[in-house]
Formats: sequence, C-alpha cells, structure tokens
Amino acid sequence: MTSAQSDLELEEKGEKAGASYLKEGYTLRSWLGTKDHKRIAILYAVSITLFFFLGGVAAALIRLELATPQGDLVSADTYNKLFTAHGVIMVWLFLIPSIPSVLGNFLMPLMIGARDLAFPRLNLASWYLYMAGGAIVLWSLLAGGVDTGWTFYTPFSTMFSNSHVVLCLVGVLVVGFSSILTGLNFIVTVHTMRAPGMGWFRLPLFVWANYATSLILVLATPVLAMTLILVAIERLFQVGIFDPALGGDPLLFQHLFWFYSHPAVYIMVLPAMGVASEIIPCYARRPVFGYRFMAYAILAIGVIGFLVWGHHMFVSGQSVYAGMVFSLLSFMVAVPSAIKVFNWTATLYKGRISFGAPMLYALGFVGLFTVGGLTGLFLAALALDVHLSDTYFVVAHFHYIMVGGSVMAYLGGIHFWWPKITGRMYSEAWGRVAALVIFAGFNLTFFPQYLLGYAGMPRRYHSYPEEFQLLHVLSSAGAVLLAVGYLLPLGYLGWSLRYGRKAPSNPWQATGLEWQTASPPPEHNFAQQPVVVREPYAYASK
Amino acid sequence: MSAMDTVKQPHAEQFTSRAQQDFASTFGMWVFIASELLFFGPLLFGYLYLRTHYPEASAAASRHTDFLLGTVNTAVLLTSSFLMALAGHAAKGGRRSQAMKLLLAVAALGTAFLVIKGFEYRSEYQAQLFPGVDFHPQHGGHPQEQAGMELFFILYFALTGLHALHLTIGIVVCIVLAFLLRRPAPAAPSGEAVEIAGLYWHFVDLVWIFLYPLLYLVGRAGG
Amino acid sequence: MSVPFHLLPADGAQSATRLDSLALCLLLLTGAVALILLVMMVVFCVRYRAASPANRAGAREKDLGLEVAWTLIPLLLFLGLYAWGAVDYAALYKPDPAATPVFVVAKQWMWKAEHRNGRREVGELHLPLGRPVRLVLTSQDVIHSFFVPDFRIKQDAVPGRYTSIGFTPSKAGEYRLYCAEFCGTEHAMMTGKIVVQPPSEFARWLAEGPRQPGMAQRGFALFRRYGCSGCHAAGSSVHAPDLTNLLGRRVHLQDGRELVADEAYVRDAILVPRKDVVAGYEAIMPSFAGQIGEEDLLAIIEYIRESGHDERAERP
Amino acid sequence: MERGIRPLVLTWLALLALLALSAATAWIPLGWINTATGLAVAVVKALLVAVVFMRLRAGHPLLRMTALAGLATMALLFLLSGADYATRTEAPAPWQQPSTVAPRLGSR
Ligand code: HEA
Ligand code: HEA
Ligand code: HEC
Ligand code: CUA
Ligand SMILES: [Cu+2]
Repeated sequence: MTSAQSDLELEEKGEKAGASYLKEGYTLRSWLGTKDHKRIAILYAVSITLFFFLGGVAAALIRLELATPQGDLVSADTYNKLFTAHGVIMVWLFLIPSIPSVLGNFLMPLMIGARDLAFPRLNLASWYLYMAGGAIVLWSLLAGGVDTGWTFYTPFSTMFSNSHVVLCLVGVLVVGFSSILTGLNFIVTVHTMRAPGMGWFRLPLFVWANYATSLILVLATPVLAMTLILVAIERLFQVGIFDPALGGDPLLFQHLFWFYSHPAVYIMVLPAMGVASEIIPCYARRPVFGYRFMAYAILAIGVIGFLVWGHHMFVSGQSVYAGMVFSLLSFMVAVPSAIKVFNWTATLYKGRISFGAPMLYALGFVGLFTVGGLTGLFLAALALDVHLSDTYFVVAHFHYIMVGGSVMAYLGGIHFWWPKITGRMYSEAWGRVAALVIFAGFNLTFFPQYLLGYAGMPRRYHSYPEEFQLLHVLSSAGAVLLAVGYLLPLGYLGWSLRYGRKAPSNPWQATGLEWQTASPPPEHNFAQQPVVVREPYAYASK
Repeated sequence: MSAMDTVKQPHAEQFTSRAQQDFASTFGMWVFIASELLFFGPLLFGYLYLRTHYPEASAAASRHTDFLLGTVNTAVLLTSSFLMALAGHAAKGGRRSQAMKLLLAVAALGTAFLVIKGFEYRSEYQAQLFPGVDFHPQHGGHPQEQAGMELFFILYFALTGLHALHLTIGIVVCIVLAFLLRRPAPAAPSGEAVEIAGLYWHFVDLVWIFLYPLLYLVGRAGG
Repeated sequence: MSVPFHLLPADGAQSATRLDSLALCLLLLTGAVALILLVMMVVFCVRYRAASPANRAGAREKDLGLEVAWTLIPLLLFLGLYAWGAVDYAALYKPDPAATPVFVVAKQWMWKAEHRNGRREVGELHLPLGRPVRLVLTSQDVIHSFFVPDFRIKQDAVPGRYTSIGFTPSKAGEYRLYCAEFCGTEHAMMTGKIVVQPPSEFARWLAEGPRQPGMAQRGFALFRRYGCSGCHAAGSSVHAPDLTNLLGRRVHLQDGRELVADEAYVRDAILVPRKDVVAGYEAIMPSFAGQIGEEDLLAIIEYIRESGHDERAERP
Repeated sequence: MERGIRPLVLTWLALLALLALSAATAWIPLGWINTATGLAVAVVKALLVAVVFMRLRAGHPLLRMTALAGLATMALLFLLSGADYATRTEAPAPWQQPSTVAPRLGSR
C-alpha cells in the first residue's frame, strides 16, 4: 500500500482508538503513578535533561578552569570533585539511561506492535529507582562531593579519599538496579510480545540495538553493583580484597570495574547506532543497506564487547600476555563497528536524500563516531596506549564517541520522533542551525584535545605547563559554542510544544510501525493489533 | 507466543493471552536469575583470587567454619527446595490448600536455615572471626596467613550474608503467596506464580550448593 | 614573552621513534579510511540529494561480496596493527640483562628515586644517555603512574608490588615527568624532571652529592641486622642456601619446579619463603613480611646481586 | 505415589545422597582433588535442581539459553581475568607498614 493512502486510513483508526496518551490525565498523580511506557519515557526525558545540564555546568567549570595553566579559578580539590561529578552524572545519570530509557521506552512497544512493555509496573519502579539513585548522587555532591574520578580506583577510593565516596557509590548502585530492570523488561518484551508477522529479521534495527544493550545491562551491571558494595565495605570497615595493605589486589578492582564499564560504553553507543539506522534510511528513502549484517553486527558488538575490558589496564601492571589478548580482542570489536559505518554510507548510495534536522544529526553521529572509533584503535594498539593512556587523547576519544556520537544521535532521535511523542512539529530551520552549531562547537572543543594528548597532557590535571595553553583555550572556546548549541533545542523544542504545528501521524513518510498510529499515540498504542506483512525499511527511492 | 488461548483466564492488558503472560513472567524470572548470578560474580572471583594467592590461609580459615551446622543447613535447604517443587506441582494441579501448606513449610525451613546460620554467626563472632572487629583466629599462623584468613572471612560473611538476604526475600514471598492462595479462585495467584516464586527459591538454593564446598569443605582433610 | 608550543613531544628515547612511526602509520591508515568515507558521504549526499535527477536504477539492498570484503579487509589490517603494537609493547617489558636498574618509589605526591650506588633524589631523575635503563616502581600509598611523554613511556606504580618498564634515553636534555594516574588532591602537581646526561657526566653526578653508603653496602649492613647472615653465611650451622651469585642463577625447587632467580623471586623468598622452597632445604626460613621496609628490601637485593658481580665483595 | 511427584522425590533423595558424598570425601586427604570433587558434586547437584526442580528440561529452549547466557558471562569474567592472574609475574613489595595507611573513618 502506498504510504499516503495508508496514512489517511490510519489517521482515522487513530482517532477511533481514543485520546492521546498525553490526555490520559493532567494531575501530577496521573504522571507519577502512570504505568504507560510512553508517559514513563517522558518522565525519564525530563529527568535526564536535568542531569545533562547539571553535568554540563560541571563541564563548563572544568573548561573555564583549564583556560589558564595556573589552577586559579577553583582549588585542586574542587577541580577533582568537578570532573568526578561530571563523569558520574554524565555516564550514569545521563548517557546510560538516555536513549534506552527515553526513546527505547517510548518506541520499543510501538515498534514491535505491542500494547506496552511486558512489565509496566516494573518499568515505573525503575524510574523511581533511577530518581532515588540520582538523588543520592546529588546528595553526595551537595554534601561536599567526591574526588575519585568516575572510575573509583582503589586503594584511593577505599583508603585515601576524604570525600563522600560511599554515598556516591550507593547512588550509582541504585541507578544500576534501575538499569537492570529496564534491560529485563526490554528483553522479555522483545522475545514475547512481537506483533503477528514481526519476525526477528523484521525488527527495526533500533529494536535490535536496544535488545543487545539490554543484554549488557542485565549481565554486566550486577558485577558493577557487587564491586561497588565491596568498595563500600572496604572503605567503611577497613577490610577487603582490593587494598594491598590488607592482602588484596588493586588490579582486582580494575578487572571487575571494567568488566562492567567497558560493555557499558556499548550500552552508550549501541542505541545511538539504532537511532542512526532509523533516521538515515528514512531521509535517504532507501532500505538500510545490508539489514542482516547490521543486525548481526549489533549482536557481535554486544558480545565481543564483553571480552575487551583489559584494554583499560595496559599500563596498570596487568600481565603482558593478558594485555596482548585484550588488545587483539579490542581490534576484533572494531570489525562490526566498521560494518555499521560502511553500511550507513552505502545506504546513502542512490538514495533520494533530504536534509532535515534529524538527518543532519545522524550524519554528524556517523562522522564523529567514526573519528572517535578510529582513535580507539590508537588506544587499542598496545605500545601506543603506553604513551596515550590517561592523557587528553583518551578524553578526546571518548567524547567523540559519547558526545559527538551518542548525544548527537540522541538529539537526532528526539527530533525525529518529536512529532510522534508530542504531536507537534518543531522548527526545521532552527533544528538545522542547532545541529550545525553543535557540530562545529563539538569539533572545536574536542579536536584540540587529541593534539594535547599526543603532546603529553595528562588527564585529570587541574593545572598544566604553559606550552599546552593554546590548545586548551581553543577547547574552552569550543565549549562555549557547544553550550549555545545545546541550549538552542531547549528553546525551540520547548516553543513547539505550545506553538508548533500539529503533527500528522507520519510526517516523514517513514515505514516503522510506530508511524502507523496517531501522533501522539493513544493509551494502548494501536487501535487494533497490527499485523506485519512487510520487510523493515520498505522505502522505495522512486 | 500468541493465539494459544486454551485456558480462558484473565490476563493483564498489555498481553494478548494468558499463555503469553505466563511465559513472559517465567522468562522474566529466568533473566532475573541470570542477572543475579552475575551479582555473585565478583565475590566468587574474589574467592578464586584468595584460593590462588593464599591457599594455606584459606584452608586454615575454612577449618574454622562449622562443618556440622553447615552440612545440616545444606540438607535443610535442599529439602526446602524439594518442598517448593512439590508446592509448584500442587498449585499447577489446582490443589491450592496443599500448595499453601507446602509454601508455609518451605518458609519454615528457610527460617530454620536462618536461625541456624544466626547461631553460626554468633559463635564465629565470639571466636573473633569477624573481619575488622579485632580479627584474631585461634591457631592463626604468621601475620600474612592471618591476613589471608581475614580475607577468607570477609568473603565468607559477604557470600553467606548476601545469600541470607536472598533467602529472607524468598521467605517473605512464600508467606505472601501462601496468604494470597487463600483467596477465592480468580483472585488467587495462579499455579504459574507459585512456580515462578519457586524458580527464585531454587536459585537461592543453587547458590548455597556451591557455597557449601567452597566455604565449609576446604582443607578439612589436613593441614 | 613567546608562548612555548609544541605539537609533538620530543624524541627522548630510542623506542619513541618506533612508536611515532606506529602512530604515523595508524594516522595515515585511519586518516585515509576516514577521508574516503567522508568523500563518499559528501558525494552521495550531493549527487543523490532529493532534487537531483541522478539515475537511481539498480540500487541494491545488500551485496554479500561487498559486505564480506569490508568485513575481512579491516580485519586483516587490524591484525597487522595489533601485531605491531604488541611487538613493541613486549619490548618495553622484556627484561634486558644489561639494563641499569633504577628504583622509583611514588607517594602522594612526590617521586623518589634511588640509584644503585645509593644516591637518592626526589622529584628528579638523572639518567645516562644511551644506556638501557629499567625502572622498578612501587608506591607507598595509592596507584600513581610514571609518565614521560618525551620517552613515550608510562607505567603505573602500584602499592604492594613492583612493576617495571625499560627504555634507552637517546638524547641529552631535560624532560618532564608527570603522574598520570589520578592519586588525590595534588595529582596535577606530582610532576618532576628527568635529566639525561652523557655517561661521563652522569658518572660524575652519581659520584658527587650527598654521600650515602652504596646501596649494596647498606644492603650488607641490613643483611646482618635482620639476621639473614645467621643462616646464610658461609660458616653458619643452619642448613641454608648460599646466596652468592643468586640473581640469574637457575634454582631447583622442592616441588620440582625450576626457575631463574630474579628480583621478584628473591622478594618472594624473603617475604613469602614458603611459596618457593629450594630443593634440599627445609622450609624453616621465617617470613620477613611487614618487618623489612621497602627501601631496605631493595638494598638487600642489591647486595645479593653485587655479591655475584664481584667475588671480592665482602662475604659474610 | 502420584506419578508427577516421583521424579521430585527421587531428585531430593539424590541430592541428599550427594550431600553426604561431598561431606564425606572432604575428610579424605586428597590435596587439590578435594576441592575438585566438592565442586564436581556441587555441579551435579546444581544440574539436578536446575533440570528437575526448575523444569529446565521441560521448559522452553529460550529458558535454557538464558541460564547459559548467565553462566557464559560468568565464565568470561573468570577466564579473562584469570588469564591475567595466571600469566602475571607478581613481584610483591613489602607490605605497607600499618602506619602508612592513615586510618580513615569512611565517608562522613
Ligand atoms: C560510547 C563509548 C565508547 C565506545 C563506543 C568506545 C569504543 C572503543 N574504544 Fe573506548 N573508551 C571510552 C568510551 C568508548 N570507547 C571511554 C569512556 C574511555 C575512557 C574511560 C576512562 O578511563 O575514564 C575509553 C577508553 C578506551 C581505551 C583505554 C585508554 C586508556 O585509558 O589507556 C581503549 C584502549 O584500547 C579504547 C578503545 C576503544 C576501541 C578499540 C573501541 C571500538 O569499539 C571502536 C570501533 C569503531 C571504529 C574502529 C570506527 C569505525 C570503523 C571503521 C570506519 C573501519 C575502518 C577502519 C580501518 C580499516 C582502519 N577506549
Ligand atoms: C556522556 C558523557 C559526557 C558528556 C556529554 C560530556 C560532555 C562534556 N565534557 Fe566530559 N567527561 C565525561 C563524559 C562526558 N562529558 C567523562 C566520563 C569524563 C571523565 C571523568 C573522569 O576523569 O573521571 C569526562 C571528562 C571531561 C574532561 C576532562 C577532565 C580532566 O580529565 O581533567 C573535560 C575537559 O575538557 C570534559 C569536557 C566536556 C565538555 C566541554 C562537554 C560538553 O559537551 C558539555 C556541553 C554542555 C554544557 C556546557 C551545558 C549546557 C550549557 C549551560 C548549562 C550554560 C552554561 C555554560 C557556559 C557558560 C559555558 N569532560
Ligand atoms: C632461620 C634461618 C634463616 C634466616 C634467618 C634467613 N633465611 Fe633465607 N633461607 C633459609 C633456608 C633454610 C632457605 C632454603 C629454603 C627455602 O627456600 O625456603 C632460605 C632461602 C632463601 C633464599 C632463596 C635462596 C635460593 O637459593 O633460591 C633467599 C633469597 C633468602 N633465603 C634470603 C634471606 C634473607 C634476605 C634473609 C634475611 C632478611 C634470610 N634469608 C634469613 C634460612 C634462613
Ligand atoms: Cu600520583 Cu597522580
Ligand atoms: Cu573500553
């Protein structure tokens, strides 16, 4: 059926299906007690935005301090607390829940044609856990902060730090349980609640990506949780298995921490890849190139991602042989990433490409992820990591992937599904301007950091030798531009909520099931159980 | 997983059938169990570290645990698991009052386990085996061996403590389920619910099955 | 005042040049890949923009051959890069028998170094030009990391154990030393200076300065003080092995293993004597764990080493 | 005895017998084999519980795969971290003197 025609039909069905989920209730209680996955997604969206800007303020202060070589703006202690707060908030309170908990929550049931997630109450519980954890982390920051870095390395964190480590750990732990429950919910939903006809190889790649992410959430997070508990025990009672003075081994902590935290970086990037895989075909009017390879690559990244954590420990005193194994595996995990990049590029070939804001974000994601990923190869090459480890090269590497990659993709996704989520159209012109400002600001902020790192600037430094100043100033200037770029969407998206044009059910002529119901969707998503008869991404470039 | 509406039972609105709901719940519990398993991962790996770095100290420390009570407790837990399996069987067969009694028996055995464990903890505390609080085992060797023994007891208390926490949750679940089973037919939990609670209980049992040789049996034969 | 600015660190060590070539090779390869991708994306975006009349016939949804190719080719390239990195990495950690050991102890927030003749320095490290050096590092409190960008080396100093890394300074001059592992409040201030001097100058520097007994000499005194000589001296009535020339010697252990005695082994022998019992002896040696300070331990090991190098060395 | 219950009872008896076996062998001095037998018996017991009590045999294959996924992930943790420990030449430095470890009271 042609899309225009189906649109009309569906519009009517949507009307019949009942009022939009936004109109289910207007009281605070109807929001805080909701079990509707779409409303819970909104709850997450609001809270993670809050945390993003909090983490951003810390980043702004970091960049401000680093504009001069002397440590003059804040004291060394404060600086250490700033980057710890920045890392902890950005990783656990913003990026890990960002795409899965907001877009994933909203879209997974819609995309597979289900009425909700398998366990709606659990879904709400995970939001509450998330908020509780976030509150505890904030409390630890308000009480005076934590100065261990987001990695909590022992024995510094257990025996030497004088800050509120335990409180912060507990917060992260609670957020971790929230992740586990979300992951569990997604896995069960994808396995048991697909609409008739929705075979595994008809799933949108976004669903695949969140599925693989959920596997990591469920299998890796508990290891972090227990490890953090052990750190807390060691700190509180002065007994434990990480401190050499007690007979333990600090590298044991590093193994356990990275056993979670490396897979966690794929928690942060896989969903972003999923978003890009939805947007690019839609704006290129082409089926995604090599769908099956893309799906397998997602799984491969998820699985191999479990095998490479030791690449964070090349100079830690880990065995040389273990280092070699981990390095080899790190190169292996880059292969499926390569497949993804090539296939996105190939999707553009012979397309009918238009450049809406979501597409600009998605293309930005592909480019910046590639740069970040390729520099990951520098770090994975053993001898080179000896030089680059713990320098700004690493900082640049992960910001390229996490900020240039994942945050770009998150914003792209927010724009792409904005009409579906809110029922309003955002301003396309502003959207494009913001995407370009963010892209420019981002590169200005973080590209100089590669140079800094290769020149030898260590990370987590509050003051630094003068010869690094020029590059640091460039980076700080970029951060200002970046901040402007991030504030823009807040403005025009907010504006559209009230003044935006009403959105049709399928403004982009996209093929996913989520576009076949009204915008915004009714309470249980579909007027009647959808039946899937088409392959995914059935775009024709006419 | 759809269109298997053999039994016309009510189901939650996000599902299309009762069978789908039951399968989703069972599967959900299994995913949870897989996750729980990894929760024990760091402790178990810490244990491997201990055994490889302090082989003698861990044997010496293990000899300080209470073999008899540990063995009795293992038997108690295995039996409780058996009763739990019976309860699931009964509930599936629709024999709700029988299932209820069995659940209460399971809870009772679980409580017995905790009480015995409590006695063990007490005597270990009195024997100065609690890490951090003036740890001072009798027949502890030289300082390094003592440190190894202390590590063993950290893991001992962490592992058994975590296990006890899980067991407590299990006991509460059993009691609640038993109460709910007294309600009339449609409102009462289904047989599947009892089976799912059983999965959790069996998992807690599984953990203990491994803790028993790792904590109680090391170095019994000599040293 | 002109602002000093270098884009690249200096090449202060032999391995630095090799490492730069690896970096350059990676840069060229990844740069080329990134560039090709960028060009393709731009070309596609322009050529197939919605308004363009370009021919779109024959677009494919998949192409197995192509996909296998772009899976396998990166895989092979990656294997090559991996091997290169791994070989150079192993070289940094392979013990070089000719290397001069330098002992470095890190603590919050300073670097202390001790040379074999007992000359100590804080916050600075003097090294001879062109001679292989092996750093033996440890820490007294938390993890630190010894980082000299101009040498392209970095190694964590971990409390409770020794780590080491080897390199050969190739250019005289002064270089910056950083602590690269976050270690607390003054992490950023835990810096120092490496001074590389021609060997003759270095020898002069070693000889002058605060005269302390040489490390081996001090070790000898300690060997007596801790009572080691009571058992290990030639004339002792206790049946204990002779330690002369022990380092580098092949040792047979009671449980059938056989190994070459290195510093790690000697440390073990002193701290955990029961771990490796020498064949033919009883395990009566007490553990000295917690009794011998870490600098003393290094001195004793130095003494044992020296006793082998120089038969004239004072024998207990 | 009802037919459905038979396997449950048998399993229970087998579990108790295995418990007796592992408790008894622990007292025979066999060196590392003690731990190995203890673990082997535990594995058999665990399999019994999982297969019979937890109905893995009758259950959907997906459930078995879930259990395996958990075990496999655990195995990865042990294998790769273990690879480090197995090949590391650890040179222990002297233990820190207790005085160098300042007593801390944990988080305020
Ligand atoms: C989303 C987050 C994310 C992602 C996806 C990645 C992906 C990768 N990372 Fe990164 N990394 C981090 C976040 C991330 N990383 C963070 C946060 C840290 C620091 C933690 C801390 O210490 O605080 C870190 C640190 C880090 C280190 C340790 C550095 C150190 O501290 O010493 C290493 C070392 O190997 C590494 C490697 C890699 C590799 C090989 C990949 C690969 O997965 C990348 C694969 C992708 C590509 C390679 C690009 C596409 C491929 C092609 C276009 C193929 C064509 C190329 C050729 C043929 C050459 N990362
Ligand atoms: C998702 C993760 C994420 C995100 C989004 C970011 C975003 C940013 N990060 Fe972050 N960063 C990390 C994850 C992330 N970071 C992690 C894990 C670390 C390691 C921590 C550790 O070492 O333990 C780190 C460390 C880190 C450092 C290194 C600190 C050090 O080692 O000493 C720096 C330095 O430049 C930095 C900068 C930035 C900047 C400029 C942004 C920008 O993108 C942020 C832009 C946003 C805003 C600026 C907020 C919006 C604007 C306002 C609120 C208005 C006010 C602003 C101004 C007046 C300028 N980050
Ligand atoms: C009570 C006697 C005794 C004392 C005191 C003693 N040792 Fe030993 N030492 C032994 C015996 C016996 C062995 C061989 C058995 C073994 O390896 O444990 C040994 C082995 C060693 C070895 C390994 C030798 C080899 O050939 O491989 C070293 C090194 C060593 N001792 C160093 C020391 C040092 C240093 C001290 C003092 C700090 C010391 N010992 C004090 C009795 C002693
Ligand atoms: Cu020492 Cu950082
Ligand atoms: Cu990693």
